[in-house]
Amino acid sequence: MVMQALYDTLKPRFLLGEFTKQRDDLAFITVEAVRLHALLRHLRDQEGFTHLVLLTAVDWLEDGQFQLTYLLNNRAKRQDVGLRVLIARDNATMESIHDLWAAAATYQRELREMFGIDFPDSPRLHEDFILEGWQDIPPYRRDFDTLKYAQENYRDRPGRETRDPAQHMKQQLYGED
Amino acid sequence: MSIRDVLSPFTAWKNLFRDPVTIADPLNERPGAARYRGFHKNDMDKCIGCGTCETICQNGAIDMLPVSGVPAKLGDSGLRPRIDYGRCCWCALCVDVCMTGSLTMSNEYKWVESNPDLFRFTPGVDKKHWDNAELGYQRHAEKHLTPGERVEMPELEPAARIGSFTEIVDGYSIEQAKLEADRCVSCGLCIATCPAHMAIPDYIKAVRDGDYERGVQLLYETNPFSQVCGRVCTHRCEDSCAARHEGDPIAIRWLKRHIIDQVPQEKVLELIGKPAAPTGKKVAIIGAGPAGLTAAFDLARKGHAVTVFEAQAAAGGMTRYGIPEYRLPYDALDKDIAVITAMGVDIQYNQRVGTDIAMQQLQSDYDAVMLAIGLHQGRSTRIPGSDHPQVRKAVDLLRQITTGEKIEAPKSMVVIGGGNVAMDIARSMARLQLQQHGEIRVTLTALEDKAHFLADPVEIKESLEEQINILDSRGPQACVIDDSGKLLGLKTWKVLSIFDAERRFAPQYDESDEQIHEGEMVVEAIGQMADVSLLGNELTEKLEWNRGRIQIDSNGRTSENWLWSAGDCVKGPDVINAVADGHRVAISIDSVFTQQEAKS
Amino acid sequence: MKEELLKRMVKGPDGVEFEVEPLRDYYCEAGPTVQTPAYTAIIEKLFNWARSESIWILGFGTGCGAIEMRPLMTPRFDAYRYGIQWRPTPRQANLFVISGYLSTKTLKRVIRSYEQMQSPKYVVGLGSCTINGGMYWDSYNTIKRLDDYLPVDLYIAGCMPRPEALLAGFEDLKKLIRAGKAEGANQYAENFEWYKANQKSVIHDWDMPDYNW
Amino acid sequence: MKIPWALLTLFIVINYGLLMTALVQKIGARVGRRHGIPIWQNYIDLLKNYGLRTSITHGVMFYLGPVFRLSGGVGLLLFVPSIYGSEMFSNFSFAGDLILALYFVFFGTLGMALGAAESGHPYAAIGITRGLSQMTAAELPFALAVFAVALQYQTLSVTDIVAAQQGSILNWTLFTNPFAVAAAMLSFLGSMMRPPFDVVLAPQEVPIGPPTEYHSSFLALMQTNRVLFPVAKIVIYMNLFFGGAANWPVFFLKVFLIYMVSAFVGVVFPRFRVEQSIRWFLIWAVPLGIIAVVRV
Amino acid sequence: MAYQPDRSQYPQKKADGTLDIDLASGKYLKLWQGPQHPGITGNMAIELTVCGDEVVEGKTHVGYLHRGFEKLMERRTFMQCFPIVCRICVPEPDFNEYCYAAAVEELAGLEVPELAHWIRTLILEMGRINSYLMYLGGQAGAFGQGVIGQWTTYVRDLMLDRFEELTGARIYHMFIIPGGVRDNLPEGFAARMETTLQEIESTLGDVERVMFHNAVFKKRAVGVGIIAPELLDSYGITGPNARAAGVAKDVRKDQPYLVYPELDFEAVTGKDSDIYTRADVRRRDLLLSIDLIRQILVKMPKSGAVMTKLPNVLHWKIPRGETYIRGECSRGEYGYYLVTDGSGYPRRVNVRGPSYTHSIALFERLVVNANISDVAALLVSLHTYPPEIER
Repeated sequence: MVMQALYDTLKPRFLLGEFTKQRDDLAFITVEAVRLHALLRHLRDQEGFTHLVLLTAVDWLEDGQFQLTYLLNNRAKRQDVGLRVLIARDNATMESIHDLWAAAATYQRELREMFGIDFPDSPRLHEDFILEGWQDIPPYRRDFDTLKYAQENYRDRPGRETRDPAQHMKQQLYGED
Repeated sequence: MSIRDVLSPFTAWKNLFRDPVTIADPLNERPGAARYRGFHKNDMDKCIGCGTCETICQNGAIDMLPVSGVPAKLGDSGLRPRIDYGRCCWCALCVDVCMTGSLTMSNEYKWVESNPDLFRFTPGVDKKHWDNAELGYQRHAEKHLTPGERVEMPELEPAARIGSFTEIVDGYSIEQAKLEADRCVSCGLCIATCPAHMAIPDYIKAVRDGDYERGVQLLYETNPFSQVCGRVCTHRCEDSCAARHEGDPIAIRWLKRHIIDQVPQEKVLELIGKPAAPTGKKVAIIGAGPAGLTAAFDLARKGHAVTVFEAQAAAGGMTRYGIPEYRLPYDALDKDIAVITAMGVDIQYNQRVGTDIAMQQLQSDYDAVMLAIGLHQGRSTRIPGSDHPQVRKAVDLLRQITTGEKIEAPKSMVVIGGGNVAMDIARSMARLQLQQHGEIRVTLTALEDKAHFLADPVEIKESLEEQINILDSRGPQACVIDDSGKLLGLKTWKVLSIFDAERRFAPQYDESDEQIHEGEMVVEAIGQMADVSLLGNELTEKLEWNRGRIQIDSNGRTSENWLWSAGDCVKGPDVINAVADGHRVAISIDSVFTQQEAKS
Repeated sequence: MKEELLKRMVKGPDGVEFEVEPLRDYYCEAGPTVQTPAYTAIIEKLFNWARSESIWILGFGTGCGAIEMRPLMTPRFDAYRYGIQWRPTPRQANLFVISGYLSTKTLKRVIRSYEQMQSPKYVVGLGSCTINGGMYWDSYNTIKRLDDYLPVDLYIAGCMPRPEALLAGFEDLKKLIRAGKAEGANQYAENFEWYKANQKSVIHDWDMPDYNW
Repeated sequence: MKIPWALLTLFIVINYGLLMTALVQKIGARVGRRHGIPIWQNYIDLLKNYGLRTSITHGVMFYLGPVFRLSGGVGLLLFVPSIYGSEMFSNFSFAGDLILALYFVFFGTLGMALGAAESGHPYAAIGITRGLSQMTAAELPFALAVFAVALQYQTLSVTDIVAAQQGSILNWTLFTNPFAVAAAMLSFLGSMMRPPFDVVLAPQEVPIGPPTEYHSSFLALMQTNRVLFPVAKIVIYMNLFFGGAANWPVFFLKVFLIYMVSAFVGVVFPRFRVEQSIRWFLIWAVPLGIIAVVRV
Repeated sequence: MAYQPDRSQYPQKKADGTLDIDLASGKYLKLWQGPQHPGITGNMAIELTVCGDEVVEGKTHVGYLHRGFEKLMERRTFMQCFPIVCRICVPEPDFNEYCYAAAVEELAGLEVPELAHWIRTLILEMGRINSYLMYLGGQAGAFGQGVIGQWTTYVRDLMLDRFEELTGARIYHMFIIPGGVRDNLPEGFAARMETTLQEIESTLGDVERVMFHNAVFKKRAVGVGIIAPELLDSYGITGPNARAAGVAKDVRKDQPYLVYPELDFEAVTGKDSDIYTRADVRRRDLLLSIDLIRQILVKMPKSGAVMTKLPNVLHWKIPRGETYIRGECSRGEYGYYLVTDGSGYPRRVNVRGPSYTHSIALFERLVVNANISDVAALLVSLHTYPPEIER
């Protein structure tokens, strides 16, 4: 209920999108990318959401979009709010928030490496973070096939084979294939 | 900094005077805990090779491989899991999901090798020193990862159904069907068991996904009698279902029916599509039963001109004339047949080959002839008095019920036989008794004991619910007829054994245990045979025979190269077998045609 | 290649400019050689016994399995009493315990550390991951077969192997060493080209010399 | 005729050192509630390291480092009498041997510095700078104590100093000049490479300092020195402060007990940072040394 | 007379905020600690630029343990993800199991039996004890006091025995399964647990005497590595690192989960926010966990179902949704962000390990101007477990 009230107050000012109540203490709100920074600042400074819990991305490949999720926590009121920002998947770029939370720079480094999302001006953004000498498309994107990559790059130990029970039975019992 | 901070650390030296806590012999002193997830064990007798462990293993650590000495048989694929310890993470999901509880873990955990290829082994087959370990991880007593109980099929209460021939079973709702389909582990043990090799796991998946149109397509790939088989199939697939071992088998038959129930007839026709362009080949099929019509359907779709000759006034064969309406309503059957005729199959009713049209003529007029005449003659017990007019054959009675002839139900009656036909006639007559006399007095005597009844357990359960008096291990000895020639009942002896040491039919009786079962009518339901008189003497002489049935090769072709035969008349009674036969013959005929084309 | 590894001119603290070529200047240029037993059989036997009874493990926890090394070296299992100790530097270590999966990034460091160890040296692979990829068989960042990249003397099954299993493995390793069968270093030298090719095929930014000793 | 006896001393001391250090390790392990290495483990390690097949060199000084270090140890041992009153085991002691001994204490470390620097490893470089600075700070109170003792007994001959302490246990410098002994013992703690003064080796910081690059027979040489050098050093302490030893059993016992002092402190404390330990020596040990000198 | 280093040689800041470090000048030394380095907690590396004994710049390098869990989970079914999640954090794997299971249960709408909640809490507290014991050994070890590690590893091993009899494994327990837990407590578990707890308490007494009342330890740890309270929000600091700064940030109290509302406790805090205080907060938190375990064993129901009925896990689909589940692990706030799209596989899983912010952004800030000797201890005092950073 409290979350709903917060949403209703902020909605006209920040033109908020869809509101999803997940639990009493957790709700997700869709926000336009251009309004995010102001909203985050407002939530941090005015509403007590001082703790950036995490920043991550979801690849909606079918829709051609990345969803960035900024999860904030208000410890005093025991509430969490997740801000969903949908940005275009091609040449994905987003405003950096390292000026609001120093720790965000690390998240943004990871997102650049794992999803290929650019955060201009974020510190040390283009240094290798987790990977080293990665040449393929960013691995957390949905169109990257990890199994295929593993099979092409790392040899399996030979000698493995398996049979499908149904096929094997047909063959054994009826001589069919 | 206080003096305490300087001195207090020296208290550590007290340990100098305590014994070390080191384990003296860590290699031998430390067996794994009772629940320890150590190396795998597999009980070869329990394992059915369903491969569910392989499916759930997120590491791709399990391969299903054939093992010498374990042949494939119904309900056991003959494969056994081989585990790659270069992949395993000892999460024991394979143990938790195992359908039979055969796969377990020991509490052994030490295994060192120089050669990494040795870390693949088949538990239970490759002998390991932990095979007999008593401790180790077992599945929790309540099986959690797959539901074990079947979704109850809604059906009429005995009181409501006994009065009429209304269909008993309602069919699943979509919710129920989804829940039931969810239980399937898609192992595919059922596929080989099904004579028609229906793609059972795939169409169950279609139910799960709610994609009924794909379901119908899958059904028609292997079986044009979905309405029929969805109701009265002998469902041997369910006997080999992996879920059977720790709960109820999946209700495969009901799910099949559910699929066809969900799709309207027109949509079904649309999904099947149009037959191929005419090839100019003509095929005659004798008998419009499941075997004949299946072949007709397949051949018609390939573009051959098919004519079916049916002696009765309606198509369906035994499914219509042998199965009571409360199990298989006629309109359901008609739907199946309508799909088949929509493919361009021409069914000539009331055309008895041999009488109305000669066999030789078919041979000369058509490029191929298929004989699928079914088993429509009842066998007799040949006991004294069995020639009495009130001693009837079950198949004849059932046919009369279907055709709508008026039957005087006797006040009391005895049925001889323990198969499905016996149950069918007993239950049908019970309904008539109730309608005509207001009470049921049917006694059923079977040679077999309860544990070995040939009839479907559901049939027996429902018969009992419908007040049929079922007596097991009773051997019929004579029909008791009084001096006035009136049938009084049946005399039976207690059966001691049915087969001799060589498994030949040679019943032994306890003559002291004699009973007389009261009945104004005795119905023999001990088996059927084919009426092959239509062949004529010349053809009968030319054909090769095998124990009273026409000899056919694996494709259903007889020794005469223009004549094929299929269904009950060559394989014994079973709908799904007949369907499978029909497919086989259709393929064979079609390939012969193709060869002929190629030659010319 | 990283900037600091490129050939370049640098200016020293004293103001003199000079050229450095790190990969040539700082590293050895000779390939590995097969080291045959140098002494008579009886001395070699004595040395093998000493090698087997004094196993120094390199303190490099490459993966999960490293967590079971701590109980091993502490009171409960006290591997010291079996002549097993740990060393913080590869120069002094004889045994490299690859404790599970290796990401390509770690593999690079592992190769360097391994090559800096002195012969005879031994490698023990812990758990499924070193045998055939383990639970990371479909990961884009971990190798599957350790023996493609380094000669491995022993594998211990488990995910991860318990300290007791490790001790059992070390006992087996001692037997191998005593029997003179733990010649991984020579195997590495003999098939050096093959190992290097395998290593370079998965380490995409190969910015180190081929010879790291 | 001295050389065979000196070699015998060396042989006895090395063997004793191998066993005693293992024993002290075992005692330390007991505080950690375990058994620890077998008592003969040091022999096996030594044998193994000599038996390794390959070794890498970083230059001439890298070779010479361990050699210098060992010669420092051997020299220290051989220029100080081991057994008081024994002609055979008085080694090459002479009138001014105390000065020479002080020089040898430092000699090994300097050699090590050259070798470690040659190895090119940054940790070795950091380790050796730490080592030298700490060593300097730790030697200062020792030098003061030695100075005090020399003043007290008016001689620079170790043999004479031992002789002066004979007769009664109360004649030991320990009781005649406790401040000098205290200063020297604090310095002793600092020179034994045990906590709280082991920042030189500190595996968690600069693994493992100067010997980082050493291996195979180089390491074996250093191991030999590591069992020899402390014993040699303790012999000086024993001779200067604890009445020397008149026979081998007393020698073994006293060396062991003095060695145990460092273990007794070392097992239970963490280590100081280098500037903390330097300050500690300056604040606690040096004033004691000065008092000792002043009192004499 | 505090030591004042000579800062005249220090590098200047460039226009973009980075330091102008010219290595060739010989003023600075680049030092790598790790990944093969005993002072590093696990397999990670720190790249230090030092000027004399003092660090002018430090960079954390991670990724040596990256296996791509979040990617791998996208191609595993919901049940297949269950064995893999615990591998994300080796020393305290149970939080992964709990957070993942709770997230799946929430999105799938499953109710977990009461008893399972109690057993889950028990396991999480047992895991916390293990984690803290490892930390205490590590913290003392980083200062060169090896004996503490010997003791704590021994009692941790006793706790692993309890884990083994309860869950069937020592390290990767794989016991908190979506839907509940795998089994009830074994017979006589509470009594054996009590013996273990007493042994741990007695060892902790020794640890207090030898490690905390230790002049040298205090000299090294007091006043070193101070986290200013105003950094907490900016750097996402949680857990004991925050509590040592005087902020009672504890998810168990702030947003209680499982059966914590029924347990009687207060969050442990300190005030000086240096290495010593952080170690002390963890030691007292450990004692709290012992107390909580005693409470749990008394208050929990003795029998009942441990798992709810699951659908067939081989093709388990969960409707579209997203959620975040958090718990208070020994290092701070541990959380799982799970997104489902109606298929049989998670759309996205994101793991929030507390070390992610502690050991990168925060550490890189704290390490500047630290003495080389203190780097390892500082890193340990933030309680870093690298695998949860890179996953």
